[in-house]
Amino acid sequence: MNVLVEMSDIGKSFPGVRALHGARFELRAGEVHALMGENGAGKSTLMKILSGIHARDRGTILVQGQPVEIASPAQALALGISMIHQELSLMPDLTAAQNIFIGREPRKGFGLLLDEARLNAQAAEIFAGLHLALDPGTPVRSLTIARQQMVEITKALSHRSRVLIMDEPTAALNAAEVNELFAIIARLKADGVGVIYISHKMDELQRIADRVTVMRDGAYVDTVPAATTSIDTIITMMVGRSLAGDHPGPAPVASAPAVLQVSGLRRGTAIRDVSFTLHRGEILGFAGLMGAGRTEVARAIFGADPVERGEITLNGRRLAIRRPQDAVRAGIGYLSEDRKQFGLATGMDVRNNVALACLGRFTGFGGLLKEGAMRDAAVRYIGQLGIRTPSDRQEARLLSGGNQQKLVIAKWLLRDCQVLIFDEPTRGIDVGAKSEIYRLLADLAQEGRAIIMISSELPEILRLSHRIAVMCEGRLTGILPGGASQEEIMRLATQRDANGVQGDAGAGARPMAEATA
Amino acid sequence: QDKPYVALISKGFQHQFWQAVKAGADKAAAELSVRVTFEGPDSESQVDRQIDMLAAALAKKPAAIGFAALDSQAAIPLLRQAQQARIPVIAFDSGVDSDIPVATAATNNLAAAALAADKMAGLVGGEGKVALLVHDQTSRTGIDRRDGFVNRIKSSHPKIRIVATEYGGGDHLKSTEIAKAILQAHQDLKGMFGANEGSAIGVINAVKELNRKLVVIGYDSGAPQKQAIRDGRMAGAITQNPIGIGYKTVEAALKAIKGQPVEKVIDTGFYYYDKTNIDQPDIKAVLYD
Amino acid sequence: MTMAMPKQVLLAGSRLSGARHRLLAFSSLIALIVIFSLAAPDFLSAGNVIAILQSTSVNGVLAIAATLVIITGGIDLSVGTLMTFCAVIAGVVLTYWGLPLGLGVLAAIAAGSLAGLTSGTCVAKLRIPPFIATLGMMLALKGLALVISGTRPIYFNNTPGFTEIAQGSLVGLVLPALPIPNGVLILFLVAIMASFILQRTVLGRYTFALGSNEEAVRLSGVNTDRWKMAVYALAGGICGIAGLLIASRLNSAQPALGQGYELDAIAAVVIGGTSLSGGRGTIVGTLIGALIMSVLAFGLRLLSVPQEWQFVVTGSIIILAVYIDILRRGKA
Amino acid sequence: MTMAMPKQVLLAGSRLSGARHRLLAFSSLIALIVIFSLAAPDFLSAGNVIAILQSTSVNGVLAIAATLVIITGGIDLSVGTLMTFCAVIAGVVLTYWGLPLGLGVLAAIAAGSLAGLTSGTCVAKLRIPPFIATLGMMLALKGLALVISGTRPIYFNNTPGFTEIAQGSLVGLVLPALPIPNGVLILFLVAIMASFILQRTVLGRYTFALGSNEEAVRLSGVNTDRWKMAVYALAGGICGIAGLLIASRLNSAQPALGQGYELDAIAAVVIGGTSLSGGRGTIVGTLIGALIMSVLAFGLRLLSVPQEWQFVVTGSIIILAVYIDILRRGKA
Ligand SMILES: Nc1ncnc2c1ncn2[C@@H]1O[C@H](COP(=O)(O)OP(=O)(O)OP(=O)(O)O)[C@@H](O)[C@H]1O
Ligand SMILES: Nc1ncnc2c1ncn2[C@@H]1O[C@H](COP(=O)(O)OP(=O)(O)OP(=O)(O)O)[C@@H](O)[C@H]1O
Ligand SMILES: [Mg+2]
Ligand SMILES: [Mg+2]
Repeated sequence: MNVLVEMSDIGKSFPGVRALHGARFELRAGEVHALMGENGAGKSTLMKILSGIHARDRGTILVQGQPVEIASPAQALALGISMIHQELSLMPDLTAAQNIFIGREPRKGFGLLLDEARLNAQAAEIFAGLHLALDPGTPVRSLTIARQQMVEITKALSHRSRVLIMDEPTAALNAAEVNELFAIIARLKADGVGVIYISHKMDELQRIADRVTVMRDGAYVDTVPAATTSIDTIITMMVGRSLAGDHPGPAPVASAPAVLQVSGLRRGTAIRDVSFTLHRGEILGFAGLMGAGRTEVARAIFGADPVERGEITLNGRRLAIRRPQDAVRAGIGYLSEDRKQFGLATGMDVRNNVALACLGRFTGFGGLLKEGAMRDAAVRYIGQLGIRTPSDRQEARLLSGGNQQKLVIAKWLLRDCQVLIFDEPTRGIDVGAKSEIYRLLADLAQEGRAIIMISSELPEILRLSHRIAVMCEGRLTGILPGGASQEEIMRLATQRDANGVQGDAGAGARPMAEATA
Repeated sequence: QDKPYVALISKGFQHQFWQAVKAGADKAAAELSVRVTFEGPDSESQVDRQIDMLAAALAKKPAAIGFAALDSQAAIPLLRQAQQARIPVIAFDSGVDSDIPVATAATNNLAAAALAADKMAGLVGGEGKVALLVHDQTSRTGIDRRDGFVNRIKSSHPKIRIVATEYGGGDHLKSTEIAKAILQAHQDLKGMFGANEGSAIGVINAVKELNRKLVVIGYDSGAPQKQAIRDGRMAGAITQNPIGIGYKTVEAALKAIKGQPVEKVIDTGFYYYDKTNIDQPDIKAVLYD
Repeated sequence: MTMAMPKQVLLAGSRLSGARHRLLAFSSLIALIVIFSLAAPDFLSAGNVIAILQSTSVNGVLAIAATLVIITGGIDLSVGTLMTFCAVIAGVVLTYWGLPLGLGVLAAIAAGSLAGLTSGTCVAKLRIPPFIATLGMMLALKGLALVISGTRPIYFNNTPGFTEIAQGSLVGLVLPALPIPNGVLILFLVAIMASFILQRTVLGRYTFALGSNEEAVRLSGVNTDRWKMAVYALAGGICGIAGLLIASRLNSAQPALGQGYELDAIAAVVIGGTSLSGGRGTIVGTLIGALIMSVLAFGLRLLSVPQEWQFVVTGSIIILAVYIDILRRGKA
Repeated sequence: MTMAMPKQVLLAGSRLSGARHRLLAFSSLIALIVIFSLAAPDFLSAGNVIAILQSTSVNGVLAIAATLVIITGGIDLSVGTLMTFCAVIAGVVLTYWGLPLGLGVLAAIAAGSLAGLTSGTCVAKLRIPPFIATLGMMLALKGLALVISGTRPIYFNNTPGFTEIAQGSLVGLVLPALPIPNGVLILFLVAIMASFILQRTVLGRYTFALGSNEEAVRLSGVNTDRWKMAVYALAGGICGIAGLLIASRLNSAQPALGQGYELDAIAAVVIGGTSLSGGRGTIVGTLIGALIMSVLAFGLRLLSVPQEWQFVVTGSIIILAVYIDILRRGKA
């Protein structure tokens, strides 16, 4: 088989961090080669070297047998290498189509003028090919994260490269979109394109990968065929030991007192009369398709966005939540789905990010901060959550994606809230850390905290939730018991508006499947 | 390099008036064999910048200092320092409220502006509306020229009404815009006084752009002002003797360095010039381009 | 599986709201005009309107230059002194060297582009923050203008037709009732050109892209340095036009003038709704911003508000105007 | 599950590089000092050094105020005229009303804080971009200073001891060989205070956090508006101190002075390595930036460089100094 790319003995250090040493990778034409490893293993760094973003310290890169120096993204593109970045790299003020064709705009008038009509038409064509209902003229800023991810994917695909690097392309996508993406990958494979695929979703390996290369601590571990290697083997290679077996599903909570009651929450078409009750010690999973409005509900409860109507009671006391500060004071925490934009002060260090939600607790006489106590707290959570960072003084933006996510979790754990809303808590998190976070959520519930968990991964929802709330188009279409089947959930998730709206009026664990039958 | 060194700190340096003072100082420097430097802040409101310049000049240990104070009180500590270091100080352009300067070579701006007021009154026929465009609201020269003009009108020409007094920073463009607004607001304006070169040019520009007819009296000189007087667009202007101020300041400094007696007050005088006398040699000598 | 969105409706909706917003941005300006014309009936006289437009021309052109740079996420503090520098260059070419008018015009614009290119190179290649690069340039150009001119104004008396550049009226020749000065015409031409470049050309696309997410543009394989330099050079060329305008109005190149103009220009840009963090902005907004500033200045003078109070009122109204714009945008 | 990282070593490493970088930031300043003292032996004379420090004091204090606001991601254009406004307030209290010195000092600082709070409210509550809010404030305060003072300087001749605030020398009383003026002392005290607040207190921490990611801070349940207003008020109070300093140096409140000073202050901040996009910055850097500017000004004057060339040289050296800093930072 034709070898497209061969990287060997790659080394790369950042100040204070040795990200790669002796890393290796080989990509053949027409294969999907998965690159696996824990958060911070160096996957993104290796690929950034291949796509001309970072310069390697040592090692060689061969592209189709020729040694190459890839000094810039432009050179990588010229060599036929394009990359879908883990962290979205779009221009929010430009439209979807303009983003896709940046640098390659169709022109007219002696190459000076933009041919906007053709630009939009070409983009629409690509979108149609991907079965994506998206207006090419929409500014990217106004798209949800998932749709932005689709734009990013479309952009990379439109380069028609021979080597396509996908760094966690599905982290923000729902099942249908993932299917669509895999169909595209299959077509690319048939055309002889080599795809490098990075993901933390283990189940995807078997579906699309031909070979799997595993990295650990910046070093090459092994390359194995996907078809004949078990997931457990790969996990063992990744973490250097085998993980404890699967958790059993959560035990149902017996008639615990209600903590949070939401009734009649409403804002335009985004939230349409949502009501539910959350109990002490309960994990209430929120399922739904992209754009179902789960995030909107969470932000509304938290006071991040205004609501038109609705009542929120905590422990029987009515709350007037106008700002996040009111919610936090009342004991509600919200872990947002977009950590970069809403979760982290990326320019600040780990310690301060951990302490950000409760600096008051670390403030002594005259506004003085107790740095020692802050450090202790940060170090405690670095250990507890396994946050991979050289020290608690490292800037948050220099952590790998998954570790940034853990950092946000640490922030809310430290705050010690009564009600915690986790919005996509495991997005971009490796298997090991994922089970760590699952255990954490379960423990938190066990301790008596009430948890709302929004997730687009059904297995996750099913595994953790005591009850499952399902949303569709801004409405709560029903609340199912923990053991519900995937089919039941999907039925509610696609139950488009028929007549009127309905929801849980606070009736405890009673299944609401019949809501709008 | 045994020439005595005289540091001149003026109120400005980019404006033509100050460049003329500098030219006079340079002339004296060449003729009398002294070394001079000349500097001043960007605008006449920057009192503290001028103080810094004075401080830097002191560090150069000059044989004498020429100083045109933007605010004489503010400079007193440094002037005392000069006195202690036995560096004679010559005040120029306007006085310093202190007995430290051994001499003052200055124009009496109050009297000069009063003369402009008298000329204005005569030219507009003793009654009607007039306006002032001044370069600065708070600097000594700005205040003196404004007050000199206004007080004389009030005291001697009661039928003349001053309808506007505005400040354009001496910036040609801003002065033009302000003058235009004044002219638009007062369609029956009979005369306008521009209290320095930039202000006067602004008035002329405005009158020209709006195609109006009125009595314009200016201050200082410069090519366009002289041209406007010859054309009749400007009735006349007050001129000081900037070249003389520069020259006499250096001359007095040299005398003071040598320990010779110096006149305490050197009145460098002012003149009113118009179409009729602009080419007379005594006037010509005090005008600059 | 994604929600089927009625595309046409959405598109139309967003277009409408865009247009509506632009209309609303006018509202502060119109409110000012209405108030002033009620308070001073002369305010809307032809002479006055022309005077206001004329007084907008220089600041307007500078503000357009600043807009381009600000959309890339940068800032240009050198617009004012660069204008002066270009005026001086025109003076040298036309008066000292006695070359024909066309060459003077060319020289001014070329000098502006060159200076802009220099700032752009400092920003793009040397990675100097735009604030510092253009601050240094502002000072250097101020000094150079003084050095080259010999610290004295250069008059254009030997160049017949030079004053026509800003003061003549081509429109007046055709429509004698509407003697709009050429300076105003030039402002609008520059605005149309800049708008066209921003909306329709590759350069414009990269101007927005750079301000929106420079790193993403670079990752897309675009030579961001080159485009950024091009934007600064274009802005510099426009400052050259401003230099010609002011020189023509004053019939002279005044080397001492120019510092402080950058703040007025940037203020017009920001009042016009362009964000200082880059990525968004319109030329129309900038024009409105510049007009708001000159209407305010002219109107307050017309009402004979004492000058110290003019500052107070201007400051408050600028805040108010932007606040109203923000309120309306929130609702729209 | 985590990599076993030799934490202590790494920590020490990063600390060292931090300290090294701070040392290197000095390098441009030191290079300038060396060059000037070689070229002009008088440059390092006690008198000259004290004059340089004295002339840094006002701009330095203003730059410290600007640093705080800039770290939040904002900008403060009103520092210069706010300083003047506070000086005028002190003049009114001390000279017009004849109240004791202490009250004048308090009044100036209170007036500054109040004005700062007003800007902060416009920014935080009304969501007006800081550039506009403080631009409006700049103009309004300029006007108010003129109005209150009656457009004339207010002298402090009846307040014995007022000139001592900046011009006296407490240090000189203790160490007669070192007659460092109180103005310089105050600059350093303000710097230490601001540094302390930034590094050690909640307010400082939120100052950085706001500049780093305001939305994230808000979503962490922090009352971002309140903290932002507090920062602007603090900056305003510091401008009040600058007002006292300049009034004491000039023994008068000069109501027309102040506009344009904001640019010098912001320049010092940016030369000192603070980013205009917020989230990072140091007071030490700002002090160095302010010193670079006054060393340059004094050195060039001492060398009798013609004034027009001083602008050219200053502009170029500012760019160069920042470039060197960037190069070094890249290597470190
Ligand atoms: N620019 C940088 N400066 C310093 N350290 C960096 C930088 N980029 C990455 N690192 C560090 O290098 C290591 C490898 O990071 P990388 O992003 O490659 O991990 P990853 O395998 O992609 O992890 P994830 O699955 O979380 O995305 C991490 O420890 C990270 O903190
Ligand atoms: N196809 C779409 N195009 C544009 N906006 C959409 C689309 N679908 C949903 N939205 C917007 O997204 C918002 C609801 O998304 P939200 O993020 O709350 O959903 P979610 O259930 O949390 O899904 P996700 O998994 O994407 O986070 C609504 O305000 C809606 O206007
Ligand atoms: Mg990664
Ligand atoms: Mg969501």
